[in-house]
Amino acid sequence: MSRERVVEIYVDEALCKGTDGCGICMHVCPKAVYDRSSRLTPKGIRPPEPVRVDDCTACNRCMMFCPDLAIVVEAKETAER
Amino acid sequence: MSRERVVEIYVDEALCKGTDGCGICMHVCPKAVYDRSSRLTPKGIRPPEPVRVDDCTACNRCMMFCPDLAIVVEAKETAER
Amino acid sequence: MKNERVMTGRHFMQGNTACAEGALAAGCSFMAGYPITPATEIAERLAVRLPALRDADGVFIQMEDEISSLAAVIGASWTGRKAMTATSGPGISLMTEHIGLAVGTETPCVIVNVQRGGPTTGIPSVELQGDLLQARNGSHGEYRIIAIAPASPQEMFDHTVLAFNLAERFRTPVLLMADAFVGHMHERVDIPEPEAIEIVNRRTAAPGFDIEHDQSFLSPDVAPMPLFGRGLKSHVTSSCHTGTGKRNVTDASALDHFIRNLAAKIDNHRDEIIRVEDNTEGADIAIFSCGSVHRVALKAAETARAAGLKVGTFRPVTVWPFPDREVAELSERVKSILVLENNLGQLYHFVRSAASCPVHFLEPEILGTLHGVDRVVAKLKEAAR
Amino acid sequence: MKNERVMTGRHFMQGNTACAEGALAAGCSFMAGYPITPATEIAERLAVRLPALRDADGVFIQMEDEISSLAAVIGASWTGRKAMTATSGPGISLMTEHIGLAVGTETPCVIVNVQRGGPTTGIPSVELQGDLLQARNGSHGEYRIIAIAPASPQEMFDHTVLAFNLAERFRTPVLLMADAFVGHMHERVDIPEPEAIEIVNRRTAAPGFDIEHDQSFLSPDVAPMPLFGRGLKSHVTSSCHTGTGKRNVTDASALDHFIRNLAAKIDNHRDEIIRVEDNTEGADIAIFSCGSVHRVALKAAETARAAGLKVGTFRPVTVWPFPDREVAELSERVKSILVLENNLGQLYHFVRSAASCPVHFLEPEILGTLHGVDRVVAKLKEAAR
Amino acid sequence: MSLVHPLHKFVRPSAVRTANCPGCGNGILASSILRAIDEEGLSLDEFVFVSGIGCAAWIPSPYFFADTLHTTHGRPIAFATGVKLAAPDRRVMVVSGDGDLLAIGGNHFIHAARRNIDMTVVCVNNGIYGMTGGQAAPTTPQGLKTATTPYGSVENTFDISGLAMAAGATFVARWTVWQPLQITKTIRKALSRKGFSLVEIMSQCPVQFGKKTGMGSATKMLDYFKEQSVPIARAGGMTREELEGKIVVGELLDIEKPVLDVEMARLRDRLRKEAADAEN
Amino acid sequence: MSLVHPLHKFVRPSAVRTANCPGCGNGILASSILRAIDEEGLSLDEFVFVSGIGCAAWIPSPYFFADTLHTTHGRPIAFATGVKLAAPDRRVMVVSGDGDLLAIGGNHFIHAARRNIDMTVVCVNNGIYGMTGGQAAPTTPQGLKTATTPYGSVENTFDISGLAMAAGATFVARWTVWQPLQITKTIRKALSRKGFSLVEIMSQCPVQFGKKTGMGSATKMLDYFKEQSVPIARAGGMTREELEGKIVVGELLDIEKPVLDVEMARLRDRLRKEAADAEN
Amino acid sequence: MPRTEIRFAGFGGQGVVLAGLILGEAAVIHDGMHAIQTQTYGAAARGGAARSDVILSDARIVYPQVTAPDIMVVFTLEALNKYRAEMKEGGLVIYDGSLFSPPEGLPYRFHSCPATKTAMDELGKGIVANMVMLGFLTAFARPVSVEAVESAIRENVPKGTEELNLKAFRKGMELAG
Amino acid sequence: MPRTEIRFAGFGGQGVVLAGLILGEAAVIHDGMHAIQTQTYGAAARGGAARSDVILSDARIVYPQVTAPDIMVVFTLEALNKYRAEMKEGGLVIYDGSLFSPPEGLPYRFHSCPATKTAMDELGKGIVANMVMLGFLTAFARPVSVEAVESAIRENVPKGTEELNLKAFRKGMELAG
Ligand SMILES: Cc1ncc(C[n+]2csc(CCOP(=O)(O)OP(=O)(O)O)c2C)c(N)n1
Ligand SMILES: Cc1ncc(C[n+]2csc(CCOP(=O)(O)OP(=O)(O)O)c2C)c(N)n1
Ligand code: SF4
Ligand code: SF4
Ligand code: SF4
Ligand code: SF4
Ligand code: SF4
Ligand code: SF4
Ligand SMILES: [Mg+2]
Ligand SMILES: [Mg+2]
Repeated sequence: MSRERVVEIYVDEALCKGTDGCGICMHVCPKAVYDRSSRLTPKGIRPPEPVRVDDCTACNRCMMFCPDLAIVVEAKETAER
Repeated sequence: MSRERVVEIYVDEALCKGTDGCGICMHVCPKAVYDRSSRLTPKGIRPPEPVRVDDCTACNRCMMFCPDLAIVVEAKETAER
Repeated sequence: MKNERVMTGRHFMQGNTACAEGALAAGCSFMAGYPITPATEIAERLAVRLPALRDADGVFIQMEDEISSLAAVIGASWTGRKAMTATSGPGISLMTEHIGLAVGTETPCVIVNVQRGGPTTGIPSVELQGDLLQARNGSHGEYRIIAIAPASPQEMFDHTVLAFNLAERFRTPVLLMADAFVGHMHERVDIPEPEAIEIVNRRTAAPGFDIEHDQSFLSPDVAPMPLFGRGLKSHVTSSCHTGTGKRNVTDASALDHFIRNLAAKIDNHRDEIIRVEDNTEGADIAIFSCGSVHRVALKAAETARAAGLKVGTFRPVTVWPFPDREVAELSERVKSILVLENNLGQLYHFVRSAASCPVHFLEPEILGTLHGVDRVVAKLKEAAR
Repeated sequence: MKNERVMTGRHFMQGNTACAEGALAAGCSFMAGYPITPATEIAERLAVRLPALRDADGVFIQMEDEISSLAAVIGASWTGRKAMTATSGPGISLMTEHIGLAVGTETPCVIVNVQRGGPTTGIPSVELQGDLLQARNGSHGEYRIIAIAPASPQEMFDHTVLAFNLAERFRTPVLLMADAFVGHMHERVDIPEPEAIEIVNRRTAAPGFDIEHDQSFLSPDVAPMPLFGRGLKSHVTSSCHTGTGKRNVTDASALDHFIRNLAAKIDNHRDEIIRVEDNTEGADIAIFSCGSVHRVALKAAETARAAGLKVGTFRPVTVWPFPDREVAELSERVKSILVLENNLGQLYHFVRSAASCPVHFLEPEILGTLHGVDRVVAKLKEAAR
Repeated sequence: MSLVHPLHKFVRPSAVRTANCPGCGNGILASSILRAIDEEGLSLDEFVFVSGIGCAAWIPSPYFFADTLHTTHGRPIAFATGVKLAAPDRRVMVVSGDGDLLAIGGNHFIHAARRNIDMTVVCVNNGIYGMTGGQAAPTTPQGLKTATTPYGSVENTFDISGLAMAAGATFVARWTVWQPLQITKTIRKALSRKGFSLVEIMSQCPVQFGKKTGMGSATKMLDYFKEQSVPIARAGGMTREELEGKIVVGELLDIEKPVLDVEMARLRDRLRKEAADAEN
Repeated sequence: MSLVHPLHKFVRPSAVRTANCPGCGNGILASSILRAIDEEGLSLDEFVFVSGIGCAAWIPSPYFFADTLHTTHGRPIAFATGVKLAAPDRRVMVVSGDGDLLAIGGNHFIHAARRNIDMTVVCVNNGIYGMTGGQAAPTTPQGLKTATTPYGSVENTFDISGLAMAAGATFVARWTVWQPLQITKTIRKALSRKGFSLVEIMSQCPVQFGKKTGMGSATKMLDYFKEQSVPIARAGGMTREELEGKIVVGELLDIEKPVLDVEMARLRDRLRKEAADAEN
Repeated sequence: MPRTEIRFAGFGGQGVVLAGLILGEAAVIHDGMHAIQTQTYGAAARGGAARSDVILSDARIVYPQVTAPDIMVVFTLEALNKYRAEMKEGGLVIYDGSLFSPPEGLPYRFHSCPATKTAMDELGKGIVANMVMLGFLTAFARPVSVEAVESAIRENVPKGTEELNLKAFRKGMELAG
Repeated sequence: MPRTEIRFAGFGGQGVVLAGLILGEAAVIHDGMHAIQTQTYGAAARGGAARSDVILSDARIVYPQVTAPDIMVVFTLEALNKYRAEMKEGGLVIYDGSLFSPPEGLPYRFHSCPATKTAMDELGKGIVANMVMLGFLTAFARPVSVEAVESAIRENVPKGTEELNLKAFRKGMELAG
């Protein structure tokens, strides 16, 4: 019976301090899942944008390294489609 | 030409803190040169009394150990009598 | 015997020992201190008594210095302990930063200062009332303090109990301003039965208290103390904070709120805090004095009255907050006030500030000793002219 | 440029920087300090300037804390250096023990307190005149201090020079009581030519001085300082000592002599030390204020005068020793005095103590900010009624 | 959809947004500590967190939703000593900076280690005074330009862990924030030890340290930690020259000694027994 | 006839009678120090002696006929740091007690060692607070009854010399007053070294320590030092158990590191040169 | 010039403090006027709000605090909202129109300067937006001379960035038309 | 008993402090009186001068310092000379006649108690000379009851030395005749 993994990445932009000053998530991701957003949030920062979620292995590095608990990665195993 | 050593021992009783509380000189002298005096000085202490100066080898231990610089030992070589 | 909290009975006791016994009677179970003449006997007594207490896990610790002593006391107080330290001038100078912290975090504790001769190292075993102004504002910033000046070993006991009670009632550090004379002298001390000793305990936040929203700081009416260890998730900070303990280090308005409410807590209750001994009925001249010097005042007044002068005595038992209204009122009744202090004039300025009548000052002939009675009487005669 | 002692010329300078430049101009070649907001820029400036000085072996050291900073400054002063430290309230609280030591050992030095909002950690970057009473008696014991309160970056320069001069003249620590506002603001600062800056240097004991018999301490007329390194065999002690520096830790009479002479050194020269700015000619009401708040007073007086009130200003430049006679004399001339302070009333008590007229007090609407001019004028109008 | 971070349950609701600068290493440490507590299955209610003044001191205060005591600069260990001796059933953790614990607070550090007070001290070594704007710390590398060493620091530095060992600590470890999992593991171990545990954590301060050194960004500094870290096991086999500039990481000491609160309790018991015996 | 003690030339005329109790070991140390200076052919005028508060602090002040600075309790090293940096041509010697230098003053001790300030620190380890009447010091042996440990001390103690080494000292030695000649030799060596030298001297306090321990008299305590002293060379070959309770004496460390006043002078020279170059 | 109060406000990192300092220095050192600059401390380094107040005057300045700004240079809407109540009625507000638009109906004279966009797009460095604003302010309101500001810029920006900053300043002047 | 001031004076180590304390404790605890004891601190442990002052009274004692001793118990000539000026005229001086003789012609009532000699010769311990003096004082002047002093001695001397001290005390009483 084969299963598929669905990874969900949530970036809390109210907590994120911005990829300009921080960007640690982008730096530690082995799969280059994130890009720097071109948007400026109301807090005046540019958050990471998980643009290649499909490449994500749910290794949790970004989540563990984010200094502001701004990232949550959740991998769900779903039944075969 | 033979010479004789004359040892002189001076105890400054104004500096000595007394053989009752201290007595280090008596304790360290390898030749037991000192006795505790039976006199009470004006400072209210009983100084050491160098009663066996003839036994003194001028080893200087008493002088070096006296915590109050109260003892001076001087050995003079005199010409043969 | 030494296992009981209260050593009920008649004693011939040193002032410092009486202070330690007073602390125990008040419920103190934690002392952190550092040796210093002429206060060390307080620590030495508590080092014997605290670990041996039958009914409490008494802790005595000699810390590495006075800074850490008061720090440890404050830490202990937040776990719910009645805690104290005792030192002399040099130690208080080192404690000033943490006295401010105790005020700012509203931490009840008692700090005994057995005053000695200074400035600086000075003479450890000679008494002086040199630290009264330091008591008021030795720490930086705008704040209020409570300070009590005992005059005998009996009062070293009684006032230590009082100090703990005021500390607990108002969630604030209280200074006991003894001096080398009172600390070192032996005198008769009567220790009452435990039940006869009034004990005040702090109001605390009960489990269920909502730390994020309920007021735990900065209430002029004394907020309940959110003790550690009750699952309250208390947030205690020396930084400027709000009534719920939240840090705010940017807004002057937060600072304003912080300072004013801490002050109001004491100011609004000044009548409850301030204790004076006023024996000036019918007097033309009032002698104002505190602590050991007050015993001079009593004797001098007696002598002067015998010589026909209308002299009374006025004693601030609590030297801080200063009994300004009481002094103002006094100054309306008497023709002049003579301030006696074992210093060059410290409370004197506050008496003058409060009084509307002429105020004189007399220090002892030799600072560091009690005034001679004759000297005081001569001054009273002069003032009476 | 940065190698010269005096940076003659016109500058747009931060108050703290101006303070550092003033120190250099006064001849300071040693600073020991510890970072703290809002005073750190003084150290940072001297860290740049001192090692680079062309004509002196400048020393800047960041010590492990404030206690050791002042200790190092005092040690340096005994080698003949003009030395200083700078901090804010929490640092002063830690320095109080050594402030007393500097007083007691008659060690010239300058201690800058850039006051911030407290008690305790409070708010680092908000100004408050919270430490004025602490300045007078933050250390234990009976002693005198000199303290100056600048109101602008220009005065941060000028008064730092003055502070060093008074320290040297009277062999005593001098406190510069700035605040976060004056320390952090930038304003025009004109630094004169070196020759135009008055410099006072301490009187020292020359080689040949008989340390065992000649007076090197406790002279009300300031004994020559027996500096280290001249073969004088100086004996400096924080314990109570005699005029030749000999320790005496047993006799109250020695303590009496110690305290009284240290006090007399300042008291007897109060006229030489005290500086006030009195602009109360023809005034009915005098505004009393110091430091940054004095700028409010000036503006408020101007505004009130424009509104027809007879208002003048009185400013203690030297807040300690307190200008008691000047205030007394002022109080004979005016109908009332309004004290403005950025606190809940500290100098106020000393004004009331000295004055014979009614004395009012007004703090800013929000502590930690300057009084609004309107608020002051309203109070003046009320006082005028 | 918004997911909830599993550690947010440990964060004070009114303080979820950290007060740190962007990219500050302290946040990595904060979550590593919370993760350790989570993995140990402990409740934050068992703890009292004590800190001094500085950026690192803000790690627990107000961030951790627990009893927190934010004290004066340099003195948290002294306060924590009072807390522990007064309430021995509390787990006491101190989190503070290198300036706080080792510059102004060095004395309390060595004395608590000597007394073997049962507490976990997490010392953030960022080589600088972050909060006051980038002045030198006793850990600032020689030659480094800071606000108070504008020509480069000329002072020798402390080996924080070494000092703790010499003073009497019983558990000592060092990691960098490049090793969050190891931090978590080490803190779990520290929590399981009675006695004075020091956990030294090298953390990046991109805003003050980074700017002044030119090392710049948070990510560059993380790379630096990665490159310079040498596990203790490997360090043993390296020469002094090879170790120059390296950061030796790992658990450096794990021994047992009498613990003060335990000894005090024992004394109380002894005295009570003696008193009871005397009465009989 | 009255002979003059050769060291009395070094003693302040108004203070020839020491203020020590009878039999206090501090007097032996005092003369050992003076003898070292005499033997090195130095003048007392080259020195500034700095001390804190305590009996040991009275060794130089006022006894030594030299520039002496008697400061506050615990802070002499901080004062001495100021003296040395302000006047690098002075020889700076600190003489003070174990309580003074290691209890309240521990922070200045480790920081001066770290900075490698050029001074000789003579620390009198008498295991007690003498001056205030026999309270526990951080060196008070476990189990000992003192005025503040009436049931016996339950704290671990400092290894003063070990702490100095960990903090960064470059010359470290330990002796007891039973070895006055070795003290003299070691102090001569310390004087010849630039940098932070710690000389730890175990000394008897018969009046406070002696009374409280029941070890009693000065002479008994000297005997104890004699019996317990183990030269460092020999200690290497002994087991931990054999060393239990022993006093390892000798010179424990003698290395070189940058010295702060020298580095500061170097910096000044560099800046002057740069400025001169810039002008040309 | 009579007493003029100018407030720069925005986020930390937007260079509001430096803009104020340069303006003050230009006035004092190069134009021989009096000036005071004050600012908020603390949160700015962490990306919080930042404010820099400048008072200019030909005469000595007595009251040192800005109470009702004549001019406000705002980099964020937040800043505008926070401080607008204190503005002098009819005062001049220069705002970064590339970041936000001010609410309608306020009693001030609004002028947009698209500083951030200009800095990013035309100068390649968002960080010099503050110089663009300063240029706009200088050209528009002439609180001090252009030469004075240019000299002050040269002396106060990091070595090597002088030309970039001057270019930004001049761009701002151009934008003021 | 009306206010009575008693001063003990001598060298450190002669036990003057303990003598004063025992007297005070006897008065307060066992005789129900009021008492104050004060003393000099500092040099005593180092063999310097020592002084112990006791004030006894049936009523509460207000002024707590001895100003003019009614009785002085002196162990050294030095102490006598130091304090005699303060004595009340006609006051009682008990001195250790085995150590010194007082100068002639002073306006006090002198009584010799050869305490040190008695202690050494008859009790073998010089250290209990203070108890001999206390016995003499008690027998001669009856400031407090004998039973009170004996109880106080028992409670205040080191364990195991009670009998020796009591013996010395009684010897002193005998010497008073
Ligand atoms: C007594 C005192 N001195 C100085 C300060 C100022 N101060 C606050 S934090 C700090 C240094 C912080 O450095 P560190 O402990 O290394 O923490 P970091 O910010 O680097 O994490 C200083 C000096 C203070 N608050 N109190
Ligand atoms: C700030 C301060 N705290 C306490 C004291 C009291 N005090 C004086 S000496 C001393 C301890 C001395 O012990 P140590 O340094 O070991 O010297 P020793 O007398 O044993 O030689 C203390 C606690 C003081 N003078 N100042
Ligand atoms: S979980 Fe791993 S792979 Fe996925 S985004 Fe995060 S770091 Fe990249
Ligand atoms: S690591 Fe966290 S704070 Fe940093 S940029 Fe990524 S999401 Fe934002
Ligand atoms: S010199 Fe030596 S032998 Fe002579 S008395 Fe002294 S110790 Fe004894
Ligand atoms: S060693 Fe010195 S002080 Fe001691 S008894 Fe002998 S002579 Fe006296
Ligand atoms: S200043 Fe440094 S240590 Fe402090 S929060 Fe910012 S990056 Fe972190
Ligand atoms: S108390 Fe101890 S250390 Fe002090 S002088 Fe007396 S014997 Fe020496
Ligand atoms: Mg740091
Ligand atoms: Mg000692």
